[in-house]
Amino acid sequence: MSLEAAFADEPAFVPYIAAGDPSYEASLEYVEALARGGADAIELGLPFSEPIAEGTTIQEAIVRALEGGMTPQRYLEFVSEVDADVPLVCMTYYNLIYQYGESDGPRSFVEAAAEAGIEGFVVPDLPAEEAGPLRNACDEFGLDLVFIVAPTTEGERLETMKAQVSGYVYVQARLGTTGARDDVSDHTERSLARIADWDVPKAVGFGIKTGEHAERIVRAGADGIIVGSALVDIVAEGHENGDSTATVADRLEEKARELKQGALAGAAVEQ
Amino acid sequence: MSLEAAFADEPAFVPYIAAGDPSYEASLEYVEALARGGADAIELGLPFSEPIAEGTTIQEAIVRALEGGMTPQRYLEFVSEVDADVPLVCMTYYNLIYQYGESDGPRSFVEAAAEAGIEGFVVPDLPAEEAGPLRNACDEFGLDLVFIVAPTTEGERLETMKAQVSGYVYVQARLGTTGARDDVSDHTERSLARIADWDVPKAVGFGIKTGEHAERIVRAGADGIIVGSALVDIVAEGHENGDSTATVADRLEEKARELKQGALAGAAVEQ
Amino acid sequence: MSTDSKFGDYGGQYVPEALMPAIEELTDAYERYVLNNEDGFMDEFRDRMRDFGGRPMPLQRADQLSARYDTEVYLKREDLLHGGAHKLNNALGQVLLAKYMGKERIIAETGAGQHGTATAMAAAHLDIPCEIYMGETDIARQRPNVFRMRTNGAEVNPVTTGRGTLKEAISETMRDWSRTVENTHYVIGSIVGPHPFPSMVRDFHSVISEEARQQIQEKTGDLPDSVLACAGGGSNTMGMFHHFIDDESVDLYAVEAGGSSLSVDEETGVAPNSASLSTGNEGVLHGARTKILQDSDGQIMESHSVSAGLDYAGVGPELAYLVDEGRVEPVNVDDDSALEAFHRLSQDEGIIPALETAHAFGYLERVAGPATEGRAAESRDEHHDRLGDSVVINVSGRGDKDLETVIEETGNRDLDNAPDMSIFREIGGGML
Amino acid sequence: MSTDSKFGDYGGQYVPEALMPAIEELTDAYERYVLNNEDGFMDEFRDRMRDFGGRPMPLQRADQLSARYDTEVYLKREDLLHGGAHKLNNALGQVLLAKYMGKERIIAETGAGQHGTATAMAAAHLDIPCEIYMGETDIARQRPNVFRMRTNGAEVNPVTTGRGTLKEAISETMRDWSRTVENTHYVIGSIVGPHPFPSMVRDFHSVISEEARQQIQEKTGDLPDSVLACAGGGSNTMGMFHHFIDDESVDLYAVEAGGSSLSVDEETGVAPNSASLSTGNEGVLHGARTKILQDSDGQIMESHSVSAGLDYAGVGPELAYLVDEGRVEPVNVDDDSALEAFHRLSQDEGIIPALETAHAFGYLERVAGPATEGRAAESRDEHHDRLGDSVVINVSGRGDKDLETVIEETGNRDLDNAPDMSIFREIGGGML
Ligand SMILES: Cc1ncc(COP(=O)(O)O)c(C=O)c1O
Ligand SMILES: Cc1ncc(COP(=O)(O)O)c(C=O)c1O
Repeated sequence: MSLEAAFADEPAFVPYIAAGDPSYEASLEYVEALARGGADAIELGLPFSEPIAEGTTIQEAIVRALEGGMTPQRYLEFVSEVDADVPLVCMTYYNLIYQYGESDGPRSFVEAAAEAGIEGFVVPDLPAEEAGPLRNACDEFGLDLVFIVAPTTEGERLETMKAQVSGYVYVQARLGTTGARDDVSDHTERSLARIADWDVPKAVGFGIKTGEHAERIVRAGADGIIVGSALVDIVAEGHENGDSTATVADRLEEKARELKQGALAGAAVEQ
Repeated sequence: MSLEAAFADEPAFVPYIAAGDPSYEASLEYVEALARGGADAIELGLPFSEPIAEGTTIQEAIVRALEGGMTPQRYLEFVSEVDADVPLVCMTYYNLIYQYGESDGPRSFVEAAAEAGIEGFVVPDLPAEEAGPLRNACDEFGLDLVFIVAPTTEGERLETMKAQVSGYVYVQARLGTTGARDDVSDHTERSLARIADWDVPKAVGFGIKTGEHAERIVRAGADGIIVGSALVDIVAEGHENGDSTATVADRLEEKARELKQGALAGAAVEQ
Repeated sequence: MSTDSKFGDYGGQYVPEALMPAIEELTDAYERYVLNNEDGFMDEFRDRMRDFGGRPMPLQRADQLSARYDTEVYLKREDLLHGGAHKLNNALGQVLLAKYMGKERIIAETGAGQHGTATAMAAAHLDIPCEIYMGETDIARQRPNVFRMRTNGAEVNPVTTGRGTLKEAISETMRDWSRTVENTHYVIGSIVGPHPFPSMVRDFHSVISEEARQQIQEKTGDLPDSVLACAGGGSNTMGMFHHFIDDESVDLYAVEAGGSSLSVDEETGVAPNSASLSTGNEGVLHGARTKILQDSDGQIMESHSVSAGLDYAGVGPELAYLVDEGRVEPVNVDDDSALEAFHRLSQDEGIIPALETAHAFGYLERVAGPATEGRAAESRDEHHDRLGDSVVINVSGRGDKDLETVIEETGNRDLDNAPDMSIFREIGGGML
Repeated sequence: MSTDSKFGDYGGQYVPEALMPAIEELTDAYERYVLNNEDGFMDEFRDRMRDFGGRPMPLQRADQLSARYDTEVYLKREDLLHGGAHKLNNALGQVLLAKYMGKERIIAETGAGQHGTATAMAAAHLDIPCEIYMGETDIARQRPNVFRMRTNGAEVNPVTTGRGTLKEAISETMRDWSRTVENTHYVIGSIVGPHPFPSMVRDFHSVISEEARQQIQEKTGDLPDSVLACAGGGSNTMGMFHHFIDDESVDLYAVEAGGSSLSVDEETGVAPNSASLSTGNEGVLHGARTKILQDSDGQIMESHSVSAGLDYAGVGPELAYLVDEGRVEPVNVDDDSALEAFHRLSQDEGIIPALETAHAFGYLERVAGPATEGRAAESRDEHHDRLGDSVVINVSGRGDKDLETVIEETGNRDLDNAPDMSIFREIGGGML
């Protein structure tokens, strides 16, 4: 299924999780649990040692994954092992994409990712101005390239992104790094207005924690919601408490269901 | 007995000891022991808190005396209590002489010292150029003012001293501060030659430790010998070992005898 | 983004989207105030660097080293700058710029604490609140600098993620900035990070070579044959090189930390050195494409050096470019030689250098020093070819901050010229 | 001995006879080289102070303090001199003079270690062996400075007599000198001791006021209304005052250490202060007649101050004279106010001062600061009468050396403006 298709019928629920957190096997089960819970696509983090765009929650997930032995090569194996019928988006930092393979540049990694079953990329430290080579490689192998629009993104920069974006656009709901918050920003509506004429689905992320948040975001006009820290929190807590993988997987599935239902509710009221 | 008279008949032996080291009573006995041992005059230290001209040995004696409660007032009492028929020379630093009594200046102290029985002064940090007021006070009360001639004293400075000195002249046998040494400096002869025409007795000090040293110094032309550290060492050792005052006094008397005999021997050969 | 943001392929602006507006605003301010002296910004900067910082710094002939190496050795004395290192040139420049931009809050990262200290001083001087992010491991081992920052009124925010060192502090500061871009300026500590930082930080430090180039000509009537500076991120380095770049007769040496070894341990992801110019390769770190220490996957390695200020896995993109162009020669000096050079400069010239700085002097010894057991002396001709007849070397900072490290590290090694420190064993007390 | 050796009745040469020739030789050298620039001595001195020391030091307007005190406050930045205090002016001058005199060895005393450090640096720079006498108590509590001296190649001789502090170190150095006068020069650390030291040390430091007098006129077009400096022995003080002495419109304030109290304890012979100008009386100490802290017998008292460099029972004879003449006003500031001023200058101006220096700023706060519980604010007029419209204050040194003391002493007190230091309790580490 293509990325855009994931948003076609109803508001999409797009969870984020770091591959390998806290172990290869556990996170494989978590991905599948999220799919069972209703994920329409999954942003699967490939951990990088300097995740400058992440909040503490996801940063710590990345540390756990790296300590668990996750590497780009293992990640690709992981992706091909995932047993779930949802598109997978690779979320990582540019240096890992750039270094992969014999010669410098993104092409080798994109090729390998496409082969493993990745449908698209989100690269938070790659601005649209520098994205040319990655965009080309994605085009070559039929992958999407998602960009993040921040509340502060304006003018020429918006145009540059619009020209290159595909799959969906990741609308950052507030300033700051990732991390679950208790409030839902009122930036959302304004952010969506600025990109109303883009012809890709608009997924809103940053700080969504509950079904009710999800509902409000969708009601504000989002085509989908992206949820990371609220899920990673569950993984972290399970890890700290020594809970079994199955227990944690169940909690994730349940949380996913809550979020997906919230999103659906948002759409229902709107109609 | 006047100071000059102490040198009249034979080479004089002039010991130094700090009043109050390690206690008032003990040092009173030590002074008397030295007299019994043959001292012709005694330089009696009035302890000052910053004895910049002393070596470690005498500096530590001064610290002991200060800790034992010695003050200028107690010193004068001490002097009047000494039961020995030898002239006493007050060796101290100028600040104590200067501060004594109601009004600044040396007169009050000189008057009180004369009354207590002091015959003269040695003030190592008072150069002849600054000695006017003290010289005047000494004249007024009939006391002597001894100066120290160093191996390096020359020219005009020698003349200034010559004009003011009385009692005896303290010939410093070598550079450095006080302290017993194993060798006898060959500066002695040259130093004595430079002041050959002075009409006061020449007492040589700094580093004399044994009867044999004393003998050689006298043979080199000295009218007397001054011995400090070698005696203070005996006091210090006795103090550290907890020896009785009487024991220490006996040792001092014996050492005094050795030194006096050495001086006499030097004179005997010379004749 | 203008093409000026690049040095060849190096540089650029690899940052989260949320930071881009701040980066653009900063680029604009940089062009207006720094490049075009709008509102007299550069005049005020120079006045304050003179009165508060103590500029100009002297260029001093090193009498003993000149004799030892049979070449004229001149020292550019950045160690005399307020705070004790070149760092203030940049910190004061950026804090002042933040005020011109109407920002109300300063944040910065620090590793060894030198940049944090300089930033805290500049912020106090210009009366603007300041928070410094510092890894908790670094806080524990750099307490004097933590105290200096606190004393200057800065908040010190301990960073507890990861190993609690510089890398984590940078990430944490970027995180703060992306939440607070609207009222906050991030004072980055070297010629690293996204454009315009590498160019702007270099410009603030370029006064070093501006002065030195004039001073050496006044003193010798000529340009030097070579110029040396240590390189961590490379800010003192580019400051010292900038105005000599066009002087083709002048050789430029960037001296990196060779650490304990130049080889890397892929297994543990540790490089026991910080020699990214000599041994690193192209990649993207902390907002810029540059030479970095990374494993074959592209994960950033932990670097190591006895000198905390050189202990960084990246380097400024401009230096990476100049090395590729052949204009700057990257060399390196290991921990032992740096410590030896620390003691040599202290004893022979009466200047206790920062351990960072000592690396530059270690290189001088290596190419021009007398023979040792491990190394034959260069012949006179060879070394004169290498260094020439006159050498300018940047004393980027003073070593007061390194006393404890040096006592400890000297004790662990067998250095020919280490002073006898038994007095510290004989007599008790607070240090060590 | 020329009458120049006296300041009124103060000064002179109260030294053991064995030292007189050295003193005379030195007097002769002082007159030839320093006063008459024979063989270009003063030219070389000034060149080296520029290149090695970093002179001139800036005169900086203190923006925040000027606002706080409603008067123009200018800082003379001796803290930027190599070594971190004014001390090098004198140390380099004397070590250079020793070389001109053909001496082969340098000795000096030190208390807090600042003078010893400066002397060790100067001796290394001029390649002459150096030994520093330091009390063993001081060695234990000033380890960073001991390390700096050792690092510069100086021998540090622990003095074990008495309490093992500055007084004993001076006596021990004089003892060494009287044994070794022929080849050794004794670099005394302040404007104390026998003539020619007080005049000579003042002359080496007078560059401070020479520069400041010109700088303030360049900046304001006028002379300042008052000049402030802390006073221990008084070398930074006379350096700061010298060229203003003839300017009758300029008020001169010497700020002494008030310690914990101005009253003295005759019983124990302890003065819990170091305010010899304010509370001492005439006497003879360490070779000169001057104002000293002594008991009624004339025994020298132990002085006390939170700042080791002011902790001395005497003061330079020239200052004693100028106070008697009414030209210099002696004032004092206690330990608490000095610590408060330390934190204020650090926070408000980004300059961490030496604790000695902080005393001078404490006085500024007292006469011109806002009201506190214990003290009513001066009315504007009164304080303008007192300080005038422009004040120059000497920042005699930087406070890096005092970090441990300040952490400890701040912890013992209840200061309004002390930064929260809980970060030091939360996180372990070497300091404290
Ligand atoms: C004295 C000194 N020199 C050099 C450096 C290295 O930084 P850069 O390479 O940016 O000059 C540091 C960093 O802390 C430093 O403190
Ligand atoms: C920074 C500083 N200021 C002042 C003093 C006091 O000395 P003086 O009164 O001789 O200037 C010292 C002495 O160590 C010092 O280090």
